[in-house]
Amino acid sequence: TAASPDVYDVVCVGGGPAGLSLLTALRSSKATSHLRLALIESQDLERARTWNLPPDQFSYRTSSLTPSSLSFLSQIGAWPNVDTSRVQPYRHMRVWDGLSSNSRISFDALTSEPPIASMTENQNLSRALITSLDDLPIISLFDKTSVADIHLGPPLSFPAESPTSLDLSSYPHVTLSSNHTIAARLLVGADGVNSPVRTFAGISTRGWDYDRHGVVATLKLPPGTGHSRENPQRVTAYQRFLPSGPIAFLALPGDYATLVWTTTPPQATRLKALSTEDFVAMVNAAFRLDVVDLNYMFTLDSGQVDELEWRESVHPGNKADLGGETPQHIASVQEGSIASFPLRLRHASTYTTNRVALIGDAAHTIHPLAGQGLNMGLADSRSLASAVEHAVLHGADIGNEIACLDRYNEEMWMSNNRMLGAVDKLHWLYSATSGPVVGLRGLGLRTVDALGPVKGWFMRQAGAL
Amino acid sequence: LAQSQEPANHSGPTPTTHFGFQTVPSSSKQSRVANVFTSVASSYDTMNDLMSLGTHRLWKDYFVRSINPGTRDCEEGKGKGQTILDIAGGTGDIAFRMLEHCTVVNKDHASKIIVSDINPDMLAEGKRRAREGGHDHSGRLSWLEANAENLHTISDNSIDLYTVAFGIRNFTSKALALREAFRVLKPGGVFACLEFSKVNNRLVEALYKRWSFGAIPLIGQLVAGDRESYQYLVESIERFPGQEELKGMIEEAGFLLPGGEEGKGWEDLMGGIACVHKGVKPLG
Amino acid sequence: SSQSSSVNAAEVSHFNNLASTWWDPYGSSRLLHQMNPLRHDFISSCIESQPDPTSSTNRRYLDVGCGGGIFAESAARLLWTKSVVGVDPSSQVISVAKAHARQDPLLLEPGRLEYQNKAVEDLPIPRIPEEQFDVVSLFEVIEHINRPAPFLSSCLPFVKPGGWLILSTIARTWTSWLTTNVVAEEVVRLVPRGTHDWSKYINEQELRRFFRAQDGWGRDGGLKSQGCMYMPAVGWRMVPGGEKWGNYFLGVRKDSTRS
Amino acid sequence: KRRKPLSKTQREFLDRGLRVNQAGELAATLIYTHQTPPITRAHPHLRSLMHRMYFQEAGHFSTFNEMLAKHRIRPTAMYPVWSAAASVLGWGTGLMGREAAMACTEAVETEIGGHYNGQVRVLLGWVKEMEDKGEEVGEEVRELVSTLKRIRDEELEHLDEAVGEGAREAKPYELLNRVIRSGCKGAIWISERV
Amino acid sequence: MAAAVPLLHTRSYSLNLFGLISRIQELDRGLMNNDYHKATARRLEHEAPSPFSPTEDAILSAALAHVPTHGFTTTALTHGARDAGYLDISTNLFPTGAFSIVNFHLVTQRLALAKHASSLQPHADIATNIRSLALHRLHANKPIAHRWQEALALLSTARHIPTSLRELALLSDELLFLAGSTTVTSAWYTDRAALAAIYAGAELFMTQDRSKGFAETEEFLTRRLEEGEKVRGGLDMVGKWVGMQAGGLVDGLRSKGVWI
Amino acid sequence: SVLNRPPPRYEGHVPLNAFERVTLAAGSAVMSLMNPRRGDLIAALGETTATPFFIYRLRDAMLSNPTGRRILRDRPRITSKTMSVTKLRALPENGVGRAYVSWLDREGVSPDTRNSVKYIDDEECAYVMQRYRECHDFYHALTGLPVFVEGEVALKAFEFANTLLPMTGLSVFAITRMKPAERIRFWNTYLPWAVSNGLKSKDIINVYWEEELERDVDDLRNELGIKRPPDLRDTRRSLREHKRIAREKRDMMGGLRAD
Repeated sequence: TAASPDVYDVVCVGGGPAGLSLLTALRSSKATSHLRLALIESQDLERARTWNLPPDQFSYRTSSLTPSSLSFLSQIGAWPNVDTSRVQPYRHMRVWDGLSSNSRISFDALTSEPPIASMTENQNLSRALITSLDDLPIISLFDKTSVADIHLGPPLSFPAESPTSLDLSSYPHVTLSSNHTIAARLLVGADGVNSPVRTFAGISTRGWDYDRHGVVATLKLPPGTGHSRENPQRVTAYQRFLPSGPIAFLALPGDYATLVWTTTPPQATRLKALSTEDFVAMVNAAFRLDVVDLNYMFTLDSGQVDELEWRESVHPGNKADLGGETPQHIASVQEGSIASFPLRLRHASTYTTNRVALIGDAAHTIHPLAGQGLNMGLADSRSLASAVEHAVLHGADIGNEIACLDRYNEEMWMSNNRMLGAVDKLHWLYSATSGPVVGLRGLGLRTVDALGPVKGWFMRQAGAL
Repeated sequence: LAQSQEPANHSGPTPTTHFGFQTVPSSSKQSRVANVFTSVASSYDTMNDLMSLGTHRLWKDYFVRSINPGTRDCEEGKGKGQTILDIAGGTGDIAFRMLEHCTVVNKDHASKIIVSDINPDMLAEGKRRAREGGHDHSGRLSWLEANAENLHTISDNSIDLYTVAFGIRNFTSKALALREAFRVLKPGGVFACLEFSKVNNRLVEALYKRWSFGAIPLIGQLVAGDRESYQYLVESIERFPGQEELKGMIEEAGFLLPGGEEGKGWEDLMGGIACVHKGVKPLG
Repeated sequence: SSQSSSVNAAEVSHFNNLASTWWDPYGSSRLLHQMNPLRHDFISSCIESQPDPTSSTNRRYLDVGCGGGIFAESAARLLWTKSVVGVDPSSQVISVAKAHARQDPLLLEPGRLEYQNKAVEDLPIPRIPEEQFDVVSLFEVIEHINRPAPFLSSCLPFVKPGGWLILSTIARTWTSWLTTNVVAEEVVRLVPRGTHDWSKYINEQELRRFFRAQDGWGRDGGLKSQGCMYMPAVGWRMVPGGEKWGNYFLGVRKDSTRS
Repeated sequence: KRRKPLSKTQREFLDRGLRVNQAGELAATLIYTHQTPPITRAHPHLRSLMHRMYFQEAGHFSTFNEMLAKHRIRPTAMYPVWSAAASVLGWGTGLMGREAAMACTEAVETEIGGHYNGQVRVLLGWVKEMEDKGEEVGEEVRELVSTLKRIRDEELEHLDEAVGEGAREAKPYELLNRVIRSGCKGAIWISERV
Repeated sequence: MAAAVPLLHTRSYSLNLFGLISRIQELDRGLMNNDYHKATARRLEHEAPSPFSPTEDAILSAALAHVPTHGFTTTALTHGARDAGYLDISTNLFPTGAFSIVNFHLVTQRLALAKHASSLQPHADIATNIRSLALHRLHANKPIAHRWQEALALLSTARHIPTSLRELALLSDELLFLAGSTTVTSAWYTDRAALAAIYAGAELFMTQDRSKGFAETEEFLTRRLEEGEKVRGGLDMVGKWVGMQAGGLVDGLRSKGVWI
Repeated sequence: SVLNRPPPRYEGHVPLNAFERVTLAAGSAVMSLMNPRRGDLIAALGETTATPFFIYRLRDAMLSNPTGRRILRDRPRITSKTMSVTKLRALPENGVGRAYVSWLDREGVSPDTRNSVKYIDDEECAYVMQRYRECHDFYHALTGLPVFVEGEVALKAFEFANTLLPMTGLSVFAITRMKPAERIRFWNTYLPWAVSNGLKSKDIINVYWEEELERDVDDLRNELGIKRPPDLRDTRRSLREHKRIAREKRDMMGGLRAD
């Protein structure tokens, strides 16, 4: 047979948080630390390793890490490497319906409980994971290399003829852009939405594209109004449901915050074309004014600032952000931090086939309104790592479905599907504008807000991931 | 126009043609046909009722209505009326209907109808009915004894409408009659013929054949006391060419066939017991 | 290629069918695959209950009646395994085991995993402790043996003093008859018909009596047993007291020579 | 040489033929789509075979779709019925195991292969007839014949692969074969008319 | 008049689905032996003759010119025959009488669509093409719009229903074909049925339309086409959503190891 | 509650609770039906019924239109002071201002006869209602409908179709006070005109009347998409004329037949 390529136990394609956390988890657990691991990443990991921004600048790519994600990250020893001065936990959340202002829901974590979630920059997390990988025993790192082709090994000659020759016909062989080929006992696809690993495995996906774009930006608050310094207890996240999609204000350390505004593509392009003052006015208006004013302001090329002032003068009531019902006034936007990305819903029909497993965005893509994208990816890695550990402890072949991968698929697929479905239905529910629907959902929101235990269950569901 | 032979066999020295199921010399066909009609003239209507199960009146009404003779609302003397030639219309059934249609429906008092038949008795019967029925009031009806295959008294391109109802099957040479019709008709003129024909639904055909060959000669004998003529009439229908063939002959005579997107060129009545063939003389 | 001409297609497809019954995830050995982790747990619980420094690392396994090598392969991959020997009288099954072992480079390391197409009676009796085994396993074997007693005694010499003889089988009760014969073979057709013969099932007390009769075996806690049951959609679970009516594991330890 | 357009009967034959082919390929694609998950889960080594067969069928299906669109032919009115039937057949035989799935493929491919064979023969008849009369054979007819030939060969290739994978060992082989083949014949007959 | 148009003597275009399906063979034959269709089909190399003979063409087009004054009646036909140099009696060339003028108008306008198709913007999307083609076809009705209800009456008589349905189906097929639609799935049927209904509705609305330049008809057509698009999008979405839920259930069971 | 009312939001604001609002609405509806002259009752009816949804809809209609927003921002008021009658008379013949002032003269009404808004809670909505009320006479000028009952009801129907304020809809019940001939004319011509024009035309609330004074009325009408209804005054005059002639003729004829 041809010179057999070097065989790795786990080959992870994609160096995003999901992939890195999986390898770190495998490396940090005693039972699996001996496995030969390989990471293939097209970007330059060195740049990610040496990423750092001054305290007054934040990247707009952020995620809200739930308590279970934090416990996983600390369990695999990555959390200590995170620069916690750039992480902002929040204990309160205000969510309300743009079309019926009196239907609101507020989540409050007691001081004794862990914070609802912690806003972290993705690059801060990646850097932590990479540095924690560096301290652990060697991993074959193939960064700045992309996957040229994935194919199964050479077919098996009839068994009786050459009993002892190695038969890698079931092993996926990954040919890299540096045309070096490696075989994987278990090929993990953490390579994003249109993942080559998933295509190789022939796993179909289901879902659709929302006709929506997520506009993200780093916002600057007037000096001193950020809560994080004096009383971190009062840090609050805000989310308002507009017919075009929810707009979320998530606090960052100091007088900063990050914006996630889901809106229709034309409105997204309009926002990005505005001057910074008008953009800030639009963000402030989106949290305060009626939808009819907002739609009108979207038709203007400029002059949103003056419209906002006038409308606020007419309704002094909703200027009261002191009570914490609406987010603080935004002063300005960090230079060059406005970006947008299309939103979609995708779910792979299965996470595993023989010797292949999918985690993170390769397995599922979700609407950001619940901020669960990264958390689900980390949960996947945790579950897959424990499945591999269990298999190694019981001498099973970690690429075999029935012995190892079925545990991962069984544990994660259905619960992920439920979360995807719930968030999708919330999106459709809140994009309706007809009177009765708005009334009903307002009623629903208020009842859930009033019933403590039900609200607790929702928080746990969101937090558990 | 070369004198085209009767399509029948060319063997023997004298051209023969068929008379019902017998083959007879062509020359004698005309006289034999004349005898049949003289004997039948008086009970002509009963004969037709029997042959068409009583519906020939409806067919004739439909036939005239579908032709719609007469120019629309042209008062006397102002608009130019139409000259209509009704061949083999001895008893005047078609002529009276057309006259009434012109005056009542189209309010056309100018059109004139020439009723022609080869058989003087049938013409006499027609004139009698015209007088008694009060049809002939403004002298627009004229009677002409002539042979359809040779209408020498009528000049070329002079007739607007040439109708023949239940007559064409008795002509010795249909092609000749057709060419003659083409000659007399004005360009744009219409040749219309109503005739018994082939039933296209096999089941109905079987029934109809039993009725015509079995019952009709018998009733003929009872009612009109003349079995042979009825036998001939029934046989002549059987012998008469089908719709397709007749259409071909009309086309060959130079007529344009109506059809448009229905594309047939003729209209079946009651599943093909009888059918209406039409042709329009082209301008060219 | 040249080999295929000499081997007719029928033989290849027969071999593939047999291999798939052992190794395909939804083949007829699916239940055995799902039970395999529990076997390792039982072995570890036996060894840990009798702390014996010698056999904690580079352990030697002898799998009697290894079949397609489901247990043998997994034992060979364990970190603390030195070597595994799998024996089975049926040559075809051994060839399936060998063919499958070729799919894992780890198992091809010299000395780690070895299959022998022999009955245990024909194996040479080890003379020195190095040739003996720390663990001798008889998983789902004994219920297919016509005369279990002599078979068991022929296995005893292979156990190193202080080593364990581990077996799993099914108790001869009406519940086991119902589950293994009726449901598994007839109704659900999960296992091919005729694999189990209920009359050859052995109860746990009979085995206990046999081993107590052996001298030098199972003293001071060296005899353990543990029931287990398959629950659909959940898999195999240890069921305390389950040895009385269903599947169960039984481990017996050879007394270490009094030093 | 003068090129004569296709006669009316020839064109009617072509329209019916291409409509049936599209319906057949639709069914084949859906059978493979629904057979693949259960089969590849139980027999991982069959994945590459199943995918290759699927991609070839998908290729045929898109070729016929283009032809239908180009020659302005009406797809069969039974389209939703055939897709439902094919999906159920694919899924059912997939669940019944490898042999049953391969037996189903064998039955369908024999039927479709035979059908293409008939069409190719008729077209070759036309070509010969045209050449006898000294007319120049239209480029489209030649291209159609070669496509049909290629597709027929690929279908027969699937057939052999299915037999190789144990189609004949399916438990109710005779029953499965007869039911599926008569089903295909009926579907072809109906698709020609509706 | 934004209030609903009273569909009193609606043309029998309200296609009952069964009627349409049983007309499929007829449509098929229509597609086949409709000479014009052969002309557009790429397969054929030469221009096919128009379905009307020169005489019929002359008389009917002359009759069509008289329709604004005399309406779709035999009088118009007679005047047409006279203009074409024929006699009043020559109208016997048309067994269906006044209906043949209606049919002539429908067929010739449908033929004329192909010429207009060349003036469509090259890569506009299908929806805009359909809209401009349908509008072009509606504007062809302008001279006789106030008489079109008579034509509708003729078209909905029992004798002519098959021809009118076939003609509408051919028109809908022509519109979609020229607009560049190449769907050959079951959507082929639903698209054509929907477009036929929308076009018939717009044509009927036009007979009521008193606005300048038939602006209201244009609006009506655009609104209906948009609604059609929305409904189609909505149905696709519902289909996908149901597929997602069903798929989720099956994949969920499979992930739990159930053999499904 | 009734005793300690919340503080007024703007001067003249009388906050009502839900029960008071309903009873006031019902009372004023009945009373104004009985005596349409009671302008204040009609005003109260308008305000109390507009609150839950309709006035917000109207305000949103203004907010989504550039001129509407300018009106809300500048908050112009139409009073005799701001709209000097003498200046209006000097305007060009067919201009809006001229039509308005000739309207005032013909109906003998002055811009100040409008009551101020009291029962709407939101301050901006109160202004919207005030604006609607003050522009009412301009609508008369725009549509040319006279002030007596028939003209007023036709205009109210038009306003209802355009602004959807319930009071304008309710006042259509005033047809009970109309003579049968008038009622028939209303049903056949004026109601269909009002509904179609009201629905199809732009929002009349968004017209900045103060800036349109010089503009030609017909030009404005076309821009808004309103077609002028048949002039009610002339039709009534010609009808009366007609009846008179008929009566004279009858008398004259009567004489003749006597002999």
